[in-house]
Amino acid sequence: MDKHFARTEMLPPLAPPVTERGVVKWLRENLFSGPFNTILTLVALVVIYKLVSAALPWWLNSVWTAESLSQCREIVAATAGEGASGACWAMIRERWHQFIFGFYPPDLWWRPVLAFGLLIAALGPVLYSGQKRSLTILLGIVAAYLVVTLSLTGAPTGAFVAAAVVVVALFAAVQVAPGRMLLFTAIYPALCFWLLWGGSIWTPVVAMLGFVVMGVVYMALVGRFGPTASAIAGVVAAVLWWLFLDIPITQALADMIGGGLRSVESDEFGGFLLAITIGVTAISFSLPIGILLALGRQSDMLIVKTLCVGFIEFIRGVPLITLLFTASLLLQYFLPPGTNFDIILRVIILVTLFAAAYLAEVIRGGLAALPRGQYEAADALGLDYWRAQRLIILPQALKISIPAIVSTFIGLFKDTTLVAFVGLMDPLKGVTQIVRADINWKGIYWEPYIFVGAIFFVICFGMSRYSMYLERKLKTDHR
Amino acid sequence: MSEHAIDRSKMKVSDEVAIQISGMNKWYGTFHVLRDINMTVQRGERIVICGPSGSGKSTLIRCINRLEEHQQGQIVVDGTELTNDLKNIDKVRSEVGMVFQHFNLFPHLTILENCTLAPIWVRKVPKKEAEETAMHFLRKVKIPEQANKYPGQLSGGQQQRVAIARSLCMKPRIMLFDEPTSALDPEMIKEVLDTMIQLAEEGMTMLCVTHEMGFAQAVANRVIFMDQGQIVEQNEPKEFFNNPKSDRTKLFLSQILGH
Amino acid sequence: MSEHAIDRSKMKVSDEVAIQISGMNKWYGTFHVLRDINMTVQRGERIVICGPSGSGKSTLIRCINRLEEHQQGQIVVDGTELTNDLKNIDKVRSEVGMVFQHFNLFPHLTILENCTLAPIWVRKVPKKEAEETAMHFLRKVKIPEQANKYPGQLSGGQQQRVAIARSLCMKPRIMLFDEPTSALDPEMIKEVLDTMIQLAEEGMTMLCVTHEMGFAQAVANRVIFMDQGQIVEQNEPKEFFNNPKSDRTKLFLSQILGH
Amino acid sequence: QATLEAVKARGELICGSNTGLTGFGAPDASGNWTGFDVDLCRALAAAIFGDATKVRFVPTTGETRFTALQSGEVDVLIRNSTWTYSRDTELALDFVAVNYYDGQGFMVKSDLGVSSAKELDGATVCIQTGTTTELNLADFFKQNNISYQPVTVADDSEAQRQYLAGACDAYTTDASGLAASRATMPDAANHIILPEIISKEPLGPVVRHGDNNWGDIVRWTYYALLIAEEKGITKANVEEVATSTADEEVKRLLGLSGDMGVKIGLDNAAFKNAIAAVGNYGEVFAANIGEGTAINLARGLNALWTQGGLQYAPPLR
Amino acid sequence: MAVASDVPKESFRLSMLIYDTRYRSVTIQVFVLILFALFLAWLLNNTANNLATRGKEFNFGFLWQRAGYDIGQALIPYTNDSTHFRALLVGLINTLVVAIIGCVLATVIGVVVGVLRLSKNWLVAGLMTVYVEMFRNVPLLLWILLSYVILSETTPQPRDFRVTDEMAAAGEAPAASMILWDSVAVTNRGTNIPSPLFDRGLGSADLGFMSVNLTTLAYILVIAGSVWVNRRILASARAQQEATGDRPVTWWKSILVLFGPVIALSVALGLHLEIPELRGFNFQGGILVAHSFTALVIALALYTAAFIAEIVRAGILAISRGQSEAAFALGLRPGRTMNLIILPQALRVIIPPLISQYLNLTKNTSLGIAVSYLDLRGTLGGITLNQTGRELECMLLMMLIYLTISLIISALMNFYNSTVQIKAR
Ligand SMILES: Nc1ncnc2c1ncn2[C@@H]1O[C@H](COP(=O)(O)OP(=O)(O)OP(=O)(O)O)[C@@H](O)[C@H]1O
Ligand SMILES: Nc1ncnc2c1ncn2[C@@H]1O[C@H](COP(=O)(O)OP(=O)(O)OP(=O)(O)O)[C@@H](O)[C@H]1O
Ligand SMILES: [Mg+2]
Ligand SMILES: [Mg+2]
Repeated sequence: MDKHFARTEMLPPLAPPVTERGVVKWLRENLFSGPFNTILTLVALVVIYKLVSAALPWWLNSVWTAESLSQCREIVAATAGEGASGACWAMIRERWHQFIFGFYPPDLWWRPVLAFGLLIAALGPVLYSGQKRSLTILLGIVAAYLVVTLSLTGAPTGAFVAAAVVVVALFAAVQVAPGRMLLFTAIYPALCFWLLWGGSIWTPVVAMLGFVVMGVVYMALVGRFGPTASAIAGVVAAVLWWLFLDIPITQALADMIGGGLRSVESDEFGGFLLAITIGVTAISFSLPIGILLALGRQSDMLIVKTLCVGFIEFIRGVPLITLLFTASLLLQYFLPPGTNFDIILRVIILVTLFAAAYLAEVIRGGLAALPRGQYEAADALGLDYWRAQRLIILPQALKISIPAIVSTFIGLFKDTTLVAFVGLMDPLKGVTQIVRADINWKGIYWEPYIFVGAIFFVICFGMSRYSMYLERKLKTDHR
Repeated sequence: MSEHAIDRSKMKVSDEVAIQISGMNKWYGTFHVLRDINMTVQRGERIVICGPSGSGKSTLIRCINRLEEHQQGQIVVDGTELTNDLKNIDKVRSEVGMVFQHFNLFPHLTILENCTLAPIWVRKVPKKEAEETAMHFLRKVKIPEQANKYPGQLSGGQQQRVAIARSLCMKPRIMLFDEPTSALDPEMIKEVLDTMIQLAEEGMTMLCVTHEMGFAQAVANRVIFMDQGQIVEQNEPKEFFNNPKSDRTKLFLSQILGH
Repeated sequence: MSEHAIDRSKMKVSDEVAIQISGMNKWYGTFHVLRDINMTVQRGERIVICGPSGSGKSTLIRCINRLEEHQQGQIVVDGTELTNDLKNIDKVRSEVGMVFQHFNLFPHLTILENCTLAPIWVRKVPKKEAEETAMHFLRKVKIPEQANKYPGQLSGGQQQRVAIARSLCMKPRIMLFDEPTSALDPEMIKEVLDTMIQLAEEGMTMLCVTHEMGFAQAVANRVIFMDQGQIVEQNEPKEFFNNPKSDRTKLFLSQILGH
Repeated sequence: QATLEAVKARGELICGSNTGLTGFGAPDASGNWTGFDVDLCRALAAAIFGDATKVRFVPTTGETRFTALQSGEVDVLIRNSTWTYSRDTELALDFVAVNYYDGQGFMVKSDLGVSSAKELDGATVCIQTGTTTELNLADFFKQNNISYQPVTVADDSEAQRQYLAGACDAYTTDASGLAASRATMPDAANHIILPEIISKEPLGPVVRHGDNNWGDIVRWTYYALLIAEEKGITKANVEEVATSTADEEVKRLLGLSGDMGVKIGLDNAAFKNAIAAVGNYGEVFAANIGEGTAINLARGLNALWTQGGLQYAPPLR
Repeated sequence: MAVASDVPKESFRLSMLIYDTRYRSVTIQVFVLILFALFLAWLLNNTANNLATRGKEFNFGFLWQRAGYDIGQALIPYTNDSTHFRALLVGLINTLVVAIIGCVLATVIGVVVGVLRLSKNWLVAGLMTVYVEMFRNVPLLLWILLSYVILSETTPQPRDFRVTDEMAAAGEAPAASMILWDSVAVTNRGTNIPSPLFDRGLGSADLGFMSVNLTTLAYILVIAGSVWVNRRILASARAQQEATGDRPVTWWKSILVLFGPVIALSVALGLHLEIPELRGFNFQGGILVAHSFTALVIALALYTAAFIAEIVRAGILAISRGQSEAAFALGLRPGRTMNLIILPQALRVIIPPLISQYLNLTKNTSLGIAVSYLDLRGTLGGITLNQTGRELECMLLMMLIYLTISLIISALMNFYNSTVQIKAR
């Protein structure tokens, strides 16, 4: 080609040569590019073959209906020949509800199911603040979920009506003022508590009134004494309310105007219901504590900072299991003589503290990611520390931290299995153990593990994927 | 600069003292960043501060609304001395508006929310009223139609104008500007300067760190030149540019006007 | 462009062939990115490649030192054909220097270490000697005083000059540039172009993807215009700019010189 | 506060139970707890409230059981806990009775060719941790000057799995547990329980130290079941006996004469209710762990004293 | 020009405690401190009251009583006559052993998996993804239980190794055989590995408070010496490279120096292996590694490795493609590029999260409870607590020990981290 060259006719694109096309190329590039890769491929194939050939017959010989393990074994022997092994899923058929609900009364299953559905609705405003479309879709999903699960668990008509009312109200709220949905999120904990444990409606209402008292006291004093002092006064007032007024008022109200759900004791909780209850409660209560700890850790007040760092490092430095043992063995040493409350509650308290320490670190990351300019602009506008935190800093920091909070939650949720060691009925070890204590199922090993493991996988994998999606969305989101 | 001739009718300087700084010194650790600053700003004055990078201009301006603490001397803003007393600080900050180089808008709030936040929470203005005020100022900076967008959706020049509007919503008596145009593309600088000129025309007391000498000549009634933490020279713009006294000023002007 | 007049005395083109590409085709998957490329580069030639975005300029240049693999045709560099033979690839790579758009300096090594790394580990030059060479080239690109800093501490223009020095330390016979100035601020572009002109003056064989038409006119002895993976036109710069033959070239030039 | 009052105020009894031990206490598919220990809890609830369902079971582990009792989390612990000196004294607990006389034994596969525990030199032995078992085991091997390799396991079903898989040569636990395990094995005949019983394991209900009245209630409810067996009173015939009996002790037991129940703060019909709820000791034994059940334990030491066993109730008067 | 009048120096007022920036933080801190002290006092008071009502006292004397139980895996001399304190030490060592081996294994697996996940090989990358997702999304407890069951269900019983006379006569092979040249036996009770024995061991020196095994000491010294010499060799090689450009071949020297002296010492001391042998019920001789240990290590390592793999992958991905391209363009080979360019940069990204994984693993060793591995929790927090009924003392002590371990690990790793970071910038 000479130095002066001008093309008159453009060349059309050509298809690549055979080696660059189709299956051959795919194989060559993805499996056999070079000797090392070929070896890897072969090794991988051998591994897959070994795994499949070891496990496949067992899966293929699965038995779905039997009364006991020995019957399972007989059926396997009859169909697949003597000495063959097979899975005995009949156990799951008979006992699945204990893995899911523990000993929760079957006629009340609709309550946790409803609480769980509303949880998703309550999470909506946190995940999609103010996004009408997403919130509407979410409510649609919740409604569909509730219709299906409520009818599956045989909920009474009242439950359907209540659920419908709540969902429709939320739907209306979303259309009119999406921000208002946060109100539902705020009252959800009380609602959830009431649905799960039942009892008088006044228990959660009066407990929530404590927060109202806190707010009222704060509002009344803030003008005169400034935010810090009035916040403290508010907290003190609320604590006094809970300590001294809560029970008598509840009692009085319950006597005057009854109404409530059948109460369910904590020890009837078990399986995934227990795991989710502990996980969700702990993570939601740990969020405010975690925020305070993170702010404390960022503070330039030495003592406050030291206390926060000390607390965080202590909790993060010891295994969760020792904290659980603390809940079951030591807490009663630390509390006034005679106090004695539910083991689940004690476990939740310790797990909450545990989660709070981890969340504090997560939120600290979010705080650190904010540019200094945001603090300065808030200062320059005359916002005080707490207002600046509440209006400017935390909304942004929390949004950045959502993916990390979700992974903390996943870790926590997996860790709820450890409550088995203090005698609670977690799905993995607790329920499995009582199932195996049944003479019919004594000696069954793999099936409950696989069943529980699969459910854990679905939940955790789903959540981690979702948080990755969220992370990507937040990154590109121009807001 | 601005297309229309600048209207100086309202740009009157009163006798009242807006800012009084005397014998002020500040250190960062052992580094003496501001040295014996003495300065009086009358109400209605428009002062431009210039000087080489690192000379302490930003620090000085940030001391005035106590984003930085000074260690010696006195700063009195609108009759309130800046001491450790939080009440005084709050008072001064609500009198003084500030515009930053990097806008520092709140990205999670809409433009309107950005503007109403401080009036509502600090001045306790009813939301409706705050929104009306905000729209008024947004109209003034010529972007009322963006009120419901988020800062991320605006160009730099628009963002800076929102930042100015946000400050104005607090109805400050003094405005501080810290290089408001230096993070902007050339086309956008003009929009922002126009807004500032408009402010000046309405008689706002302004302290402005900037290297836009055109702006200084057009609206300032005093130019302060700083170097190494000291006020080296101050004068009327005409005198300052045409007849600088100090060698350092001459050097600086030759560099900055050179290209 | 450069302040001093360009010295063309050493910029002679020899008869020796430095790079010979014939009938070369490349696909990304099914996308035919380079189509029937034929090109001969003589030793001492300075070739500028231009063309719209996505036309395959980067791909072409990266094929020459085998950062990308071609699927058809021949590329012979300095008498060595590029095949799958690792030895040939090593040989070619040690003859050919490359400068990237984003500098790609090694952030964990000092400037000096960046420059001596390859000579020491590839050319097996004693460390001392390598450092001397490195300092020589750093002086040439006018930043010997930065030798012990880390890349992160330098401005973009300085980093790109280090990247050029780093390539030169391998004493390459051919230099490839892939838009070396497009990630730089305007003031810095000049520093880098000056360095490149200096290289050209010393007779280095250069292939340069760039949109700096001033540079092309000043030093190139051939401009190649690519579009849709093909060489559409090539000519001497003067002819190319004043008298483009193909319609596409005309369109492209009108766009690029328009502003 | 007295435990009885607390229990009455609460309206139900909280009974510390096992986290699942075949035959002694475990919930079934519908969540109802059944078992030998569980029935005693129910009898107690029946004695206090006249309603055997007013009882809640709190599963406790080896580590948490005594703390749960001490802290008042449970009212009484009925979960095969061995009565030992240090537990009785140092832990401030009271063992009020022995509802099952047990002893630690060994189970081996018959083809191991071992007929005495003393031949187990060098053997691997599976034990559960957190019990008295490991102390007894250590003492036994030391006394006989032979060595062993302990394999500690977390719970009974795990131990059984290990043993069946051959991961240990011998499995040691309370003889009742061994029998229960053996009964559920597919090849029960191939396993033998060695003759040595190396410890005394009196298992019984535990209450907090200091509340003697509560201890009396638990103790005498249990004895009531024993006396019922002695006197031939069963769940089925208790009403009938009540109308027809002439035996003074039976009358006292069933609340027909005297005020036995009232004396300990209960109803006079308390013991009758207990018997009516679960039956007498023999019935409870037979229904849960006795011969004829899958666990198939002989009465052995737990036979009434009249039949050569150790179960002996003091006179109810 | 109007001059502001001098503001008079104000005297101290009470409101300044809240409104003056100088005093405000002090006020708050004092307040917080008082609250904290009150809280602490409340806790201590409750504890004292509770202890009193239960007739217990806070006293660590029980640690010096006879423990009375046996521990299957004791790396320091221990019998059931030893004290509870010694049992604690045995447990602590067991914890540390699991943690250390687990960390090493997890790192190795994690790095390999992380790199393989980036492989162009679709099959391998896919397998690794499945592995990582499986392990990350299922509770660790399940993996521990599963690996324990797998280990004991898929391995042969000791008696399967037995060759009876009849079998010998018939020429039949036993059902199972030892591996690695008949030196290691994997049974369903554990893995029997050979133990080193010395004909001419150096014995041990008694230093009064503790005794030192001289043989071990000799090995430590020799190995330390070899490592030191090897470093000298590498340094001189580097010096030579700097001087002449040519790097001398050192690998054979290194091997010689690293292994020669150790082998020589072994020969001198008459090292031989005691191969486990089937005698009686079990393999005798050698060292028995119990399955509870192996299962715990495997599960911990695999679980943590899944997290480490993600960290490694992210670390490598964080290094832009441009870096390796630039290195290639300079003529560096892929191996060198990895060593000189990619790894030093990736390490900076990888190490901080790696530290927290090591911490997690160490804390997770406490899940050995699921397979009754007698670690610190199993001894001090398990059997000792159970036998003595001293939950307050045992739990506090246990938390204190775990906390100390955690703090030491994070301090060490942070130190290492800071050295890496300083080198880079
Ligand atoms: N937070 C700080 N800590 C320590 N030194 C600081 C701090 N902020 C600024 N400095 C130093 O104080 C000096 C003055 O800084 P200042 O930002 O006021 O300069 P400037 O005149 O605004 O410069 P520029 O034109 O670059 O904005 C500089 O030398 C700077 O390095
Ligand atoms: N690794 C790749 N895989 C698939 N397609 C690619 C890859 N790299 C480049 N391409 C495509 O090949 C075409 C040519 O890319 P190339 O980078 O060579 O263009 P260019 O002329 O250098 O453009 P620019 O001026 O934007 O740098 C483009 O359409 C691009 O999208
Ligand atoms: Mg500045
Ligand atoms: Mg390109």
